[in-house]
Amino acid sequence: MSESIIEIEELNLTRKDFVPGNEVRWCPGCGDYSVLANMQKTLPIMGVKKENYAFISGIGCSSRFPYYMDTYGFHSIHGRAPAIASGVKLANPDLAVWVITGDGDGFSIGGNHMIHALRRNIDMNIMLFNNRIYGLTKGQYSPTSLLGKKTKSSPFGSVDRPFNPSAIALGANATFISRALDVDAKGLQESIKRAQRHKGASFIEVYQNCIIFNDGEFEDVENKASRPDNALFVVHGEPMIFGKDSDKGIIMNDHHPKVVTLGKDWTEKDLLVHDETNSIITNLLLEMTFDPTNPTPFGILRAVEAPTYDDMLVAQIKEITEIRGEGTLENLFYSGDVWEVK
Amino acid sequence: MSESIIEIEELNLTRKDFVPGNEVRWCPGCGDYSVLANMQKTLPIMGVKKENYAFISGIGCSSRFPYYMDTYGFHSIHGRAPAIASGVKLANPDLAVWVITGDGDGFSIGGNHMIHALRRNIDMNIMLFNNRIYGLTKGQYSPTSLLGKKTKSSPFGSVDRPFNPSAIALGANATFISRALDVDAKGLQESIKRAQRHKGASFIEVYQNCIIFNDGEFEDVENKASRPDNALFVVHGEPMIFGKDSDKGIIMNDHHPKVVTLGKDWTEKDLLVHDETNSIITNLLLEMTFDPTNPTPFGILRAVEAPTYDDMLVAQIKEITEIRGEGTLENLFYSGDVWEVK
Amino acid sequence: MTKKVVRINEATIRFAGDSGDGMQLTGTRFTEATAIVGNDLKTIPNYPSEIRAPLGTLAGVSAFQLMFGSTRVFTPGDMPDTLVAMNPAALKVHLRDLKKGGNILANSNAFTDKNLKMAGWEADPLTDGSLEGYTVYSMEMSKLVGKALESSDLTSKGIERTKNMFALGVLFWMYNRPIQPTEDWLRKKFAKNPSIAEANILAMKTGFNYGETTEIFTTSYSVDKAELPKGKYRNITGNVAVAYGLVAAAKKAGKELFLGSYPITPASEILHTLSGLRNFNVKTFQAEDEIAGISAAIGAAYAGALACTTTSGPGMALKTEAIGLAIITELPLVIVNVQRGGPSTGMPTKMEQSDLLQAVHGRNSDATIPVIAPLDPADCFDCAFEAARIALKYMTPVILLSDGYLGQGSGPWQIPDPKSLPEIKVSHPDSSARTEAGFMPYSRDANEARPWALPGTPGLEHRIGGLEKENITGMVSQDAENHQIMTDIRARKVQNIAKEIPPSEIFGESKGKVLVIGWGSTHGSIHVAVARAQKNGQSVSQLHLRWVSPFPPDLKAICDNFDELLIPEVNMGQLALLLKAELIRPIHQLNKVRGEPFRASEIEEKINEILG
Amino acid sequence: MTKKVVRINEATIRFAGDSGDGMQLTGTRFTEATAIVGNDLKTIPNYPSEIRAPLGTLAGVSAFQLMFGSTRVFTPGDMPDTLVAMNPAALKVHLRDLKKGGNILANSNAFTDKNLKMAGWEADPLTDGSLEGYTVYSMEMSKLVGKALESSDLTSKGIERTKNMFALGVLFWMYNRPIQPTEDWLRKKFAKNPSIAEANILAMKTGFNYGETTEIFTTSYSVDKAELPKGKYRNITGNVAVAYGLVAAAKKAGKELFLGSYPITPASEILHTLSGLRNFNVKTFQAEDEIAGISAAIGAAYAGALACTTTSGPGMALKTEAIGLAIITELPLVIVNVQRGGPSTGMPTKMEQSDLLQAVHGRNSDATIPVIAPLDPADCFDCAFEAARIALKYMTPVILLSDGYLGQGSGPWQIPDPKSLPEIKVSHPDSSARTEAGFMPYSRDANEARPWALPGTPGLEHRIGGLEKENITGMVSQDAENHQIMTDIRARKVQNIAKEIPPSEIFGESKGKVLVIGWGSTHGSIHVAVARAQKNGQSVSQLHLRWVSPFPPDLKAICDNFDELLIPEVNMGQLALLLKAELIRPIHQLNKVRGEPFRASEIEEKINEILG
Ligand SMILES: Cc1ncc(C[n+]2csc(CCOP(=O)(O)OP(=O)(O)O)c2C)c(N)n1
Ligand SMILES: Cc1ncc(C[n+]2csc(CCOP(=O)(O)OP(=O)(O)O)c2C)c(N)n1
Ligand code: SF4
Ligand code: SF4
Ligand SMILES: [Mg+2]
Ligand SMILES: [Mg+2]
Repeated sequence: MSESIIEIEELNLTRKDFVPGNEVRWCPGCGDYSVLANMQKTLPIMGVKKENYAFISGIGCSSRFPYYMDTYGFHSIHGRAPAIASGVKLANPDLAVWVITGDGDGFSIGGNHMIHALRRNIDMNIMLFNNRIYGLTKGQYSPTSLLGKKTKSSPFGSVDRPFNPSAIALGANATFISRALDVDAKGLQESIKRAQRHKGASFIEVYQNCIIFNDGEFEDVENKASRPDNALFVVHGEPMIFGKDSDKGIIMNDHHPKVVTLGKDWTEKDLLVHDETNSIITNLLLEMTFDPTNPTPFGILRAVEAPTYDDMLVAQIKEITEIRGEGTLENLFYSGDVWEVK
Repeated sequence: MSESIIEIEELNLTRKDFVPGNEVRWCPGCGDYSVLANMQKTLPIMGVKKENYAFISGIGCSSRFPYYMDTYGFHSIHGRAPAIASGVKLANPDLAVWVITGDGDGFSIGGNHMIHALRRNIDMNIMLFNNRIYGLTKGQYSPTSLLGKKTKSSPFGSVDRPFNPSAIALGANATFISRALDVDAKGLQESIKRAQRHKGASFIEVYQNCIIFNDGEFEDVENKASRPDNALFVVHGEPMIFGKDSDKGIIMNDHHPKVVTLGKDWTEKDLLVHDETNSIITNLLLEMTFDPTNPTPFGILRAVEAPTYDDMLVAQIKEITEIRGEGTLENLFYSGDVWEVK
Repeated sequence: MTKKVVRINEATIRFAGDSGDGMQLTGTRFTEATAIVGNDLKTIPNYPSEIRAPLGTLAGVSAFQLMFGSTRVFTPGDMPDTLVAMNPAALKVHLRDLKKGGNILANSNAFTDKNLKMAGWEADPLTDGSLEGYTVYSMEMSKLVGKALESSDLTSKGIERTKNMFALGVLFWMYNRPIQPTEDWLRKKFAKNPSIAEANILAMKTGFNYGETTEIFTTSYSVDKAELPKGKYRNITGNVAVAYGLVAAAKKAGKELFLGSYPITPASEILHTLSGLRNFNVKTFQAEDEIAGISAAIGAAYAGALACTTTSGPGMALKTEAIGLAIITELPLVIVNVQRGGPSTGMPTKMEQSDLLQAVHGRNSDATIPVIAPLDPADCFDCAFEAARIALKYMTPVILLSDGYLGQGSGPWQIPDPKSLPEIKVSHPDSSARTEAGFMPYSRDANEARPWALPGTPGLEHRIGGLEKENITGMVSQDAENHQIMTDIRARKVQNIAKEIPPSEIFGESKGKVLVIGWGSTHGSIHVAVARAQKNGQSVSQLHLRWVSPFPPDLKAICDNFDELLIPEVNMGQLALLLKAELIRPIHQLNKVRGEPFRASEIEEKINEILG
Repeated sequence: MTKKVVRINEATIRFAGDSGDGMQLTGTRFTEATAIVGNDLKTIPNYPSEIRAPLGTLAGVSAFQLMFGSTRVFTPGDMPDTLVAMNPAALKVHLRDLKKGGNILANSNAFTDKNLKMAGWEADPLTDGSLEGYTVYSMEMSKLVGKALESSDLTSKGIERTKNMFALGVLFWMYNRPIQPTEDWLRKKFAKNPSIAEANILAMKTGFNYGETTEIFTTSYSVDKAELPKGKYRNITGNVAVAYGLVAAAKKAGKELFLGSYPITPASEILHTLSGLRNFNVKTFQAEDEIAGISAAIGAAYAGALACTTTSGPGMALKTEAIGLAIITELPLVIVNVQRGGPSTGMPTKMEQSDLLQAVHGRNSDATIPVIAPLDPADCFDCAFEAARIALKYMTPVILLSDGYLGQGSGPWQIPDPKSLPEIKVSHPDSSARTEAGFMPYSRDANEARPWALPGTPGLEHRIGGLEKENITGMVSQDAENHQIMTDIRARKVQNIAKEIPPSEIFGESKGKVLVIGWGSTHGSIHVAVARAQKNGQSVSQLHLRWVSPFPPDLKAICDNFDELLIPEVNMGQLALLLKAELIRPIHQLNKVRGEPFRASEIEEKINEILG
């Protein structure tokens, strides 16, 4: 999984290769811009030919993404991108397939395709723009909006408990889960790189600010000043440390995560060490998401290896073809009891 | 949560009251029979009037269940029962609403409604008959079928990794998750009782044998002889012990569950104690599901209290009505700028 | 200088500017003021695609049009008399629609080189003579509000934002509308932020005074009160009217209203409106998708609520399977489709009437359903009420086919006296309905409706579902005979509703050369076109269908009295297909799908063509 | 005793028994033997609802019918000549269909008091005289196989199970069919379990010999070879034929075949069949639901596969929205709907032709799509091949409307020479298609098809999607003019396909009194009815539509030559609706929805009624 062992074919691609001529039409200040820019910056160095990228999206502000990438793109219908992408990847396993979706597209109408795509572990990368709102339809609460949220469709506050998308991904047995922040270029690029390299279905949750309908939703972590105290950036094999002065850490306390201050009572050695292959650790991190006493975790939350659906399908075809020989129409047509009329 | 504190109104209901006149049409030997019988046995003692039970199902062998309960019943369309049940409960919060579904109905086509119903925590009880097969359509693999499963639609073995339904439920932030076995009357009744009493969405996963299309799928736990060594029945506040001679237990080892033998090296005190309110514990139990080195957990895996959607909705209506007064058509019609033509 | 006041019968005004320029609000305020003056009117917003396009681009132009008059107004007008253009892009997009000789009110400050270029103007049209033939009022709106608000607390950006109020002020002057209602409204709206309120009021007054005092305006217009039926009125959009109609029906039926819905343009406002009515015994459930929306509604109907679900075309497509369930379980349900342009995502903010065949026949199997279509925004109230009444009386789902033009357009609504609205009788069997043979959930009343037995009723426990059921007993039945019987009953139930349809009103003679038949929102344009034709002495009448399934019983008899039939539709001929099959006679069609309603003149032309 | 052998032209046999009695297998074996003899034939299974009902109940009865003959056979027969009834329930359910004077072969051992009661017989019909008028062969099948297999290794339950083979043996004797093929088949099937194979063979032979030797049978029947066109044949069900047709089209187009599907009765066998063809470059994807099935197929089409999706009515309903996406993105896709009875879950194992309007018009917006319907099981092959060819040539989704009767019924299929199947030319633009202005994904060829540029092609990167696109450039466009242009192109593309339809064949005179028009699986019954009418000297002809959208170009001209038109449909009049609108003339309808195909006699009666 380390970067160095992946050889990058020299393709001489640059960011410009991924920027099409047309205008980007998100609201000025929308968090989507930064994600787009980081995608365009990162893809050229992934060793994948430009024509082999295919971006599949549903419907939503975020789902306009493919129009702004000069790659193959399919802006499909609401919620179905993971299913369409599954067909794309299975029909042509050489493609690097990306799914772009939003909290509404991916977890409201599209929740089922999402969990099935993750379960099957088809080799594709699913990026969820979680702005906790329906942007495109002008501001209704979404399944990730917090309880009590006042929106056009919940003028007195919503009574829907929210999803934690990454937790659903874990429940669906996803092999790769990461979380990034629209304004954090480094984290975004790391997630994009790791996801693109991961064999299997990768899930990236991006916290994204909708400046028009849900501005400030992630203020505590978006804000550079308060971020260090409110965000925990995890790194595989390293202790969970955060804070402006890197003086806070996470321990496991009675099977719950707990924040401690390093120094007198606690040292680094007492802290939990992040293990991206351990589901209990991932679960513990995800439990911190809505918990105000804990920081919000970011980074590669989970990464395990597992056979992919596409590989297994291709292998099965190969195996059966070896055993039975390549089927011909003669074979097929004559496979039943045949008689002749002379 | 303990049984004794719930007062049961004397309704004089018996099992017979829940058995309708028509014939049950499952295959002889189907695991569904036992679940039905235990439901009919348990409901009479729940303190709920017979006419207040409503059973909503989708499509599948298991979804025929409502026809065999002499209660209100709705055998709806494939996968939509949780959504229909949501409407039933919200329209009449006095009803005790049950959703009956299968691994195909509830987790293939219906996966999205399932996770949203659990997320919202609408007070209803969802019972999933997991036979790891599509029974009604005569034996295709389902999203819970194990990898490599040979069926009508996967003659060379399926390449789909399975869901662990209870894990999805956890990912969706369900407030009640239990797992029971068709042949284990006691466990079934316990799950039914606890679910019925739980305020919020309860999820019961029943391992159910389909004698026709997937016979023996759960043989290791269905078989009375091998069950003790392969099944772990968890009880809140008690250590995790299992085995024919109750000599095995579960410890947490490097953030993974591990089986140990009691005696020399290990005593009861070393064992993990089940805590149905702790998601890390639930996650740990669920991780054991497909792991051949660990027993399969059964029992109440999770039970936490949280406000229900239906209660919050009713409360909001009450609150707004108190503040604004009960709306009249006059209020409504005249709420804009009005002018008169004389 | 004294200025002329010219009395006119009607006027059509279009406000156009960047999405951020507040044109919808400006238009709405003008509409309210016009309503209060007592004119009849119709409005229609026109905003671009779903995404906020960059400032100043053609794609970012948002517009609002209204027509008002001293006689009945049936459409928001074809070509505007006056166009407010807040920037070059707005002018570029909308100029082609302006009447020859019409007025252009432009904010010249926005006509910068950059903006001109972005809008595709080679030179500044305000100055290069290319607007010859129009009356151009070029005003430095930005600068003028800047000056007027020099001393306000607002940021310069905030000040710039009030320029729409300036434009509104000018228009108020120009058409002699009162500014007081808007003053009141601003003060109320910005109660927490009085400096914003006052700034906007000042900008508006500045505009008004600008009209009054500067020399560039020589004429203002007055439009007399319309002869509307006596009563109280308010302006209403079709979407709000649908919401109110449903609430009213629920009240009149003594039922709770339950809405299961998923947001989608242009139907979301129904959900928004109903979400705000918690104190009206309204439960709204924002579902995870359209299927869950209708499914929850079906569940609520089963449990005893007046249930409804609202959506637009693609969402309607998703509900297809569940509509079949509502049909076979014979549960009351109102399904609202506010149509938009398609196929697929298509043209989400543009109107189209192209879901008619989907509504009437778009399901697996012979699955008949009543379909009603409102003819203008106010009629949305009546149709929603009627749809609910029929659903409850006949125990059937009913489709209400609105469209984006009706749903987002507005017009005056004569507020009905709640007491005069018909009571809706609903009855639920009680335990006594259980006979020795048990309860019969598929027994039939005089209308062939089955009993609505509610969960919670002791003794009536029964099962329903999507498998075919035996008539009367409701047991699962796969019997051949029974399936035919049930299919026939389901068809007959819908057919029976025809007897609820009052005798059709014909606009014009009941015998003649051409009968123009319409449904839904084409009503207004057809009406205007037919009225003009009649004025010209042509033998043309209009028949409008509110129920498109079943057809009114007198349909054939009426049509038989005309030599030629013409159906204008904003689709490729869907009602025409149904009527050709129904009447077995040729029908002239006028079809277009351009995301916009017909102009009366288009229909007139077609009439002339038919009459030779 | 020497027994009579009577030569007959055709016979109809129905096997009926409990779901566990193996009637489908017995029927299939009889069919294979009959095919090998060289008779023409058609078969149809008839099993109960989706659930395995308890042993011995009416609901648990499963049946299989075939008709075979020495001349062309067009249907599985109306009323059977011979009924095999393995238990009282089977007799109860099927007796009413048996021809007067027909044969009943019953397993008297199953006519126990308990079974009789469960089936609703007051007394034993085999002995109480209630079967007077039929020829009853009451045999102790269970006992006889028990005796014959005394010495086998099988359990008594296993032995009891072979009684269907006994019945088969009797039938083989009775209709002079060879037993060898079934012997071979059993040995192959139970290769791993020879004792089961031998037991079944022995049971069959015991039955055969029982017919030959016992006195209760006096007559056996022979049916000569049919005059079928020369060639190799095999028996095939419509579902398998669809699968083969798609595989063949993929091969001929040099494409991989991709199926995205979700199981549903009665379409699942297509998925099953294709899942077994991994070595044919077939990728099957069992999706989480029907929406995912078609979505994955759309994705695969986008990536370059020959993509298809298969389902039945309720699943088709769910695909509605995605079909719109395939239409607007103009991707090739074959959508197979094996229709069943509805609405909703309805009658899942019963046939109906009632999804026609859903196929042709059941979507939001004007979203036209070609629709083809096979006329018998073998024709499913040709239609699937043709659907794929058209989809690829015109870059459009195509709907293939089969039904449960075709899909699960079978008939002989003349195996085509793979080489004689037409090549399907498919071309993908390469990098050179990029001009200076960029790549134009919505440019048009002579058929107005757009180029199929595949992801992975350098330089042709482009975006498609569900929003309306500008013609030629493929940019998102919400322009009024363009939307009309695109709507027209989409409609024209479908209309253009009419030129692919060969001149319609009329069965009978091309001018006359009555033209009976059909589509889909009614072909056989109509054919038989029309043939009988012609024999009676009546002026009746048959026109069968394979393409129901677009209609064949010569449709109107043909119809003009007949005084009366009659459309029999297993729905409430869906083709009739479309044709009334198309032809603007009255049409006689014959409609029934009883979950079963027409009998030729029903159509004959209607013809007589029309001819007065
Ligand atoms: C079938 C269907 N239903 C509803 C819609 C309307 N719709 C479009 S986008 C959207 C929600 C988008 O939310 P999200 O995915 O969070 O995207 P965002 O705009 O916030 O990036 C909805 C409800 C639609 N286009 N299609
Ligand atoms: C829309 C739709 N798609 C497909 C089907 C066919 N179908 C009925 S039940 C079923 C699967 C049932 O599996 P499960 O829920 O596991 O139930 P089981 O029979 O195993 O109890 C399927 C695919 C259907 N009835 N409706
Ligand atoms: S509405 Fe929100 S999410 Fe959409 S483009 Fe604007 S800021 Fe971004
Ligand atoms: S098929 Fe399986 S699940 Fe269905 S009734 Fe039979 S045994 Fe039970
Ligand atoms: Mg969002
Ligand atoms: Mg199952």
